[in-house]
Amino acid sequence: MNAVSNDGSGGASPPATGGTVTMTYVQALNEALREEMERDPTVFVMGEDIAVWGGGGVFGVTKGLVDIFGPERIRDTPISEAGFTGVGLGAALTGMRPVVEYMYADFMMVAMDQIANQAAKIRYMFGGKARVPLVLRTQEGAGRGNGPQHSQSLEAWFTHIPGLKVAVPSTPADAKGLLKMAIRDDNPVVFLEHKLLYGKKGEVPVGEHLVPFGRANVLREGRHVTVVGVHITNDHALEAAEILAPEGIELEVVDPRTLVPYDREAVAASVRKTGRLIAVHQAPERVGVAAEIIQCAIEDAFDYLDAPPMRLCAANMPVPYAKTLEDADLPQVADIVGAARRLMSGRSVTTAGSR
Amino acid sequence: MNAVSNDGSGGASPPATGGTVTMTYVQALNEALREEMERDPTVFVMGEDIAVWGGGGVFGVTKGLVDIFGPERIRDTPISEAGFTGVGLGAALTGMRPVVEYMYADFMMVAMDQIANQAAKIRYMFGGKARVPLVLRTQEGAGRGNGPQHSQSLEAWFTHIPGLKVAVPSTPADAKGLLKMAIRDDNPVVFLEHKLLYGKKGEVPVGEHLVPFGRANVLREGRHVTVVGVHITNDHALEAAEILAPEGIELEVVDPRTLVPYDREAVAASVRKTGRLIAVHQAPERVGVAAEIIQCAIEDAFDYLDAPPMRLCAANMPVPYAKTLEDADLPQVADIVGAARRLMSGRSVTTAGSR
Amino acid sequence: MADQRPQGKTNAAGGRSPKAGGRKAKAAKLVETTGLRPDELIGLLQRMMLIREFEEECARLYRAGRIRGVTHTYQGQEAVAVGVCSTLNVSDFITSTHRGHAHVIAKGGDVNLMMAELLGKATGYCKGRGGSMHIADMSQGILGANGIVGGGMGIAVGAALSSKMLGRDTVAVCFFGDGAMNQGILHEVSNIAACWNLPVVFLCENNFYGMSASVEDTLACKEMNLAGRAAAYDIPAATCDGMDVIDVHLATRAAVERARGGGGPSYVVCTTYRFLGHHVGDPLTYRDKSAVDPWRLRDPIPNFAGRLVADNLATREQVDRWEAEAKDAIARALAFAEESPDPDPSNLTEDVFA
Amino acid sequence: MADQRPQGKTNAAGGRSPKAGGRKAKAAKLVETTGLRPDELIGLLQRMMLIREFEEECARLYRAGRIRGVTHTYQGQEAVAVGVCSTLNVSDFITSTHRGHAHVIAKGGDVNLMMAELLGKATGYCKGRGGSMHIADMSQGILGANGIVGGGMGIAVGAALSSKMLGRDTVAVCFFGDGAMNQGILHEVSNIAACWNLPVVFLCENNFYGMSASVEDTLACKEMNLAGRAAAYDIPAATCDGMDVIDVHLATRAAVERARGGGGPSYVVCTTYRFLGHHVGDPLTYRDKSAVDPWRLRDPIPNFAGRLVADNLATREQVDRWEAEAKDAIARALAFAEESPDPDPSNLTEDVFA
Ligand SMILES: Cc1ncc(C[n+]2csc(CCOP(=O)(O)OP(=O)(O)O)c2C)c(N)n1
Ligand SMILES: Cc1ncc(C[n+]2csc(CCOP(=O)(O)OP(=O)(O)O)c2C)c(N)n1
Ligand SMILES: [Mg+2]
Ligand SMILES: [Mg+2]
Repeated sequence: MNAVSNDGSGGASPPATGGTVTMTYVQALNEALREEMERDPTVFVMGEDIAVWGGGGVFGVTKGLVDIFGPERIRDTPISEAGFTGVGLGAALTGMRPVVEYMYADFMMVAMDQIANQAAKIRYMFGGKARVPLVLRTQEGAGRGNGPQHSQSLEAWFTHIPGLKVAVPSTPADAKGLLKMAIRDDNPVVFLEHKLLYGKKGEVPVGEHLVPFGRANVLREGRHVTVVGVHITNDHALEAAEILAPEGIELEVVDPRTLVPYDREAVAASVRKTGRLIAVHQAPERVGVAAEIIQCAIEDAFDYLDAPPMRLCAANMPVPYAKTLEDADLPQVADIVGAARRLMSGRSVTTAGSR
Repeated sequence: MNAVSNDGSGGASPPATGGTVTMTYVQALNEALREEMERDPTVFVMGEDIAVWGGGGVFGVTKGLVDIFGPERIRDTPISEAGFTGVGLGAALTGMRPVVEYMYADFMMVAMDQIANQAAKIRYMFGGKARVPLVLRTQEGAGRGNGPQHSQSLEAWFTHIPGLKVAVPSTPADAKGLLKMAIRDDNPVVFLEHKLLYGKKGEVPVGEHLVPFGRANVLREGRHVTVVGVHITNDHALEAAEILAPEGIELEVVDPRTLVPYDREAVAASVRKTGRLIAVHQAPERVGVAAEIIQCAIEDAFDYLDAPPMRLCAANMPVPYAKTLEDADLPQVADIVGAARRLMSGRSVTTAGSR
Repeated sequence: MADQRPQGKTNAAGGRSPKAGGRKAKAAKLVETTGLRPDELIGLLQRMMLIREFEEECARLYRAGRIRGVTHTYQGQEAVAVGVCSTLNVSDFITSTHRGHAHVIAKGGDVNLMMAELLGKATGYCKGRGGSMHIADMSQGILGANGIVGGGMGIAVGAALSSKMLGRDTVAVCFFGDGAMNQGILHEVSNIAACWNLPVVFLCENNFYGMSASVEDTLACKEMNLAGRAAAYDIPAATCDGMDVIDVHLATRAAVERARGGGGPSYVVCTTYRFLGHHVGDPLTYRDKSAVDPWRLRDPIPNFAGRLVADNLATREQVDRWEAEAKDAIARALAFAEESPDPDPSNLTEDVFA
Repeated sequence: MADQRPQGKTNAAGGRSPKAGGRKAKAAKLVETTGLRPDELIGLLQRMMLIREFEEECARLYRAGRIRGVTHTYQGQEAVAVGVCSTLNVSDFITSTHRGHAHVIAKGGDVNLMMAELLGKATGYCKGRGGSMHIADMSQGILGANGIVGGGMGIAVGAALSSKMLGRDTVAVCFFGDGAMNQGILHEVSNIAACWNLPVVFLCENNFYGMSASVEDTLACKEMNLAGRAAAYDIPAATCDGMDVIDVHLATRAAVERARGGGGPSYVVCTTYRFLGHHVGDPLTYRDKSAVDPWRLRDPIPNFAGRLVADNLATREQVDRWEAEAKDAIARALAFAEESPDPDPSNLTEDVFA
């Protein structure tokens, strides 16, 4: 995807000074918003049901913030996604740093012109003479029985349109560090959370914690198969790694963390080591991000590949409602286990591991 | 992309009875519309400036049709793409076969919810209990200096969303045969024309001429490098083939014609023969259809690949206005020539060709 | 907040007398006022009861973790769905919303198939593919609930266009909420419907909230008169008492008749209230607990039952029996759903394409 | 078609007298009626001339194949851009449309940089990246022309939101056409602007056509009163004579003052006409050749020049000289553009990200 060096987003991450605390992904997001709003009075959040509903957002990301910052900066909107995206964009062009929330990624479809034709392109169209410090936050993904119009994963679309950065945090620490980074970015950032991750717990650095865009995170090291996941599928990969370890199959799990910019070198380095690659996501397979991840690896490390790279994605169909169907549609831990075994079959593990 | 057999669109193409005539791509489209509207009174066309403007459409696709069919069936709309897409969808669900025209593909962004959340998913969401005979016609592509918001190629988006068929005709004969097929299809078809192809001439069968979806067309046979293009890039590939032929490098140019369903077997068969693959399109590279074309070939023919498959696409940027920039942004004939030479370098042509 | 108190007033539209509906009608003979037969009037009550019981069961099932995702119930608004759909023929069309169960039942949908869908069963309306927000029944003209606010508006107008182009006299009713009024597509298709004089009724259920967003805070339009927006498109509009099935019926009937007669589109706004949260599990932080009390007094079901009794069209015993029958029907629907098999993942990708 | 004949009438809004603008003002002293200084009044004429000459050159260049894509010119509508922008400060914002050259010039943009952009030069406003439909000048509050009909409407309201949140007294003007009135986003952001009481003016240029689509056929709203749609959002509206720069100025000034004073959004609809086709090369099949004739008689430039002369604010000779100066300025702009280098493809992907 975009070469990291082209994007100017690779700010350094100063080590956290205050240690860490255990918190959930949603709490980490909430903390990031609070800290950035305290730091910079031009930051504000805008979206549906973010202030009054349940004390702050359908998923609690803005919980309590209206009490601190008031309804001007935690701003409930009418149900007008196209409209308030445009309003966010206009505000971003004229001195504010808006964080626009969409309740579900699926609803961004009604705002797509404002996102992809306007926000993404304005800086370029204006010959570089505008800054667009705009964060478009939402949650995507399946697994909760929300059905075809509330479960999509749309990262492929945003990643395809030049001019948008795309973040896909999979841990609480990244949720915080990437969101703070996104808010400070002078470009439009589509910030995709995952509905199944909100309750996930992890260690999160206290206070200033910035995760630079375009730097992948090796969640687990291993010698045999590289797995690159998006969002929750990284957790699936880690589970699969546990299952496979006793068999002598080591997965290396690489979380790109941002898809634009994309740390292709980190993935290539891993593939050069393992010779095998599996890309996993919940979006439908066809023209999904997995094909891009694999194509980058082919361009960067073709001669190191011991087997054809594989992708494990949702089927080419809308996300179904019933549990039996949804489970069958989505890539599961067992699919990763099976794929890794297939990639390793016919090869001596020690040979493969010692290359 | 979608396995052909899953789609039920592979109707046979009865041989044309009346011979062929030379006509342009735009004339072929016009003829397809006229013939289908004559055949079936439920077919109608709806869009902006299709009836009164210049005698029928900004590009002339509906030229003269309002005189034959009247303003009810060649229906000029307000500038309300989301609205009239929904209206088309509702009409399709209740007995009509609407052909909805968008003047530029870029404008479909404002209608994306109706296209991707509604039209694409309705049949599935309803458990298969609805038919959606809806054609969404537009033109896409760059090369005419139309700038960032009038030059995009959006096939990657439509191909990614399950439930839409996607046609990308590159010849006048296919323009006619695929459009007639699209109109008879009981599924939503995104029918993408290319603005630079409208004036292209070719032989077109007279009368009934149906090109089945999901069947690729080998535009030129060759032994060394398979080139899979979308739209005008197929013409580029044919030009490149002419240039390379004297050097003993033979390109095989495969036009998929439809991206959903996608004739992956035709491409795989070609790659098994040539061992080399280049995928070309005008859309930006990142998460474009080229990565999908290559990934399918990797899944189907990895062991036959003599070199890493390559893609030649637009850069990851909006389409620029100025000619120097637009030319540099888009894949050109010379790029295909260069890429093919690189793929062949270090290998004896005869060896490669004789595998 | 003053205008959130229940009102019985009706704004006239299309030649309908403002006295036809609302509380005033209570004293009048329903049969005479409405032109409906006794069995039709009783049918209105029975339908409302069936909806109420369905939604109560639905809420129970959701709380028990047996319905996935989210589910939006309709308690309190029954008079709207039933009043509206009682003016329609089987061949007429409706499009519905995220809060669609009632519209489906009122338009002639099958509670067994809907219950099976909510439980994600293979026998459900969508074969388990859609769930609560995507129930459709093409044989009854039900063009689908919708998970996208405003998503069905264009579809309704398209159905109206079909009616016109095919020379049929069918009408389409587009249900939507006050919150949906702010979606741009309503503007676009209202204008299209007006320009093309299409037989469609834009039926707004104003329950004063779109999730936590109050009409007051998010809908700019004079004195919260939502129907006023129709004037922007030269579309006639009426506001009616959404707690009174007769008032809804009469207001909608006028609009439907106008549409069927070639008079083009209308807006009808029904003032109503949802007794419960936006969806089951809504923390309900955005309105006073007591705000619902005056509305509960106007519960469309006991009130209309009372009118039937007062008019000697029913006895108390009959009313109780009908309620028991509704409960029974839902119990049978649940049993049907429970006995039904889960969808078979082996034909997973079926139904994507025709 | 009756209402497509030029009219000089003004509907009052915001306390402005209906007599302030239009033909009646002709007899009055312009300085007194408007409160503008003579040099300001002369500036209005000069700006209109500069726009006219720019657009004439633009059409020539396009026909000569030197401008790529399509280009939309503004001949006939000059009074709107100039009348509107003459009410604004440098720090105020505008968003523009596909027909944006005039708005840019009127708001203080640089014709050299714009001409260079049209020729796709490295020195152009967008460094050759955008072309005719994407000219912006952040230093002048010009937030961009736009290739998408309705695309800039949200941006304007966002700029107004910034003004409010940052405690500035800046105002945003959102230009759009009659055709754009049917885009859903206008509905959405009108409602938002009204709910949040934002300092924005929705400035509609009604030239009776969106490409070939006439207002009559595609815009349902009573007696073609486009401003009437504002009532749906409780937004005050005025219609003014878009062929009269003073009438436009006064109507807009009232709206801008209201916005600046905390009075919230307004609609202003300017009735005008484009003398030429939608874009250079439009076959113009959708309107009578002669339809333009009465409008040409109302050409805002000679008419306003005549008023200045009648008021003794200018002489015929001065008027001729100003016209010559405008031609010169455009000739210099063309020379600047022609001498400028093409963009260097070696930094192709520059400017995608900050
Ligand atoms: C485009 C879109 N935005 C937001 C939502 C989330 N959402 C679902 S229902 C709803 C409120 C709708 O309010 P209203 O139209 O008044 O209907 P009600 O719930 O009151 O019946 C919202 C915001 C959605 N489903 N689609
Ligand atoms: C979303 C979208 N749809 C269609 C177009 C094509 N288009 C460009 S200008 C135009 C007409 C606009 O009419 P109006 O708003 O009245 O402005 P005018 O051209 O009269 O100045 C159309 C249809 C577009 N650019 N964007
Ligand atoms: Mg509501
Ligand atoms: Mg116009």
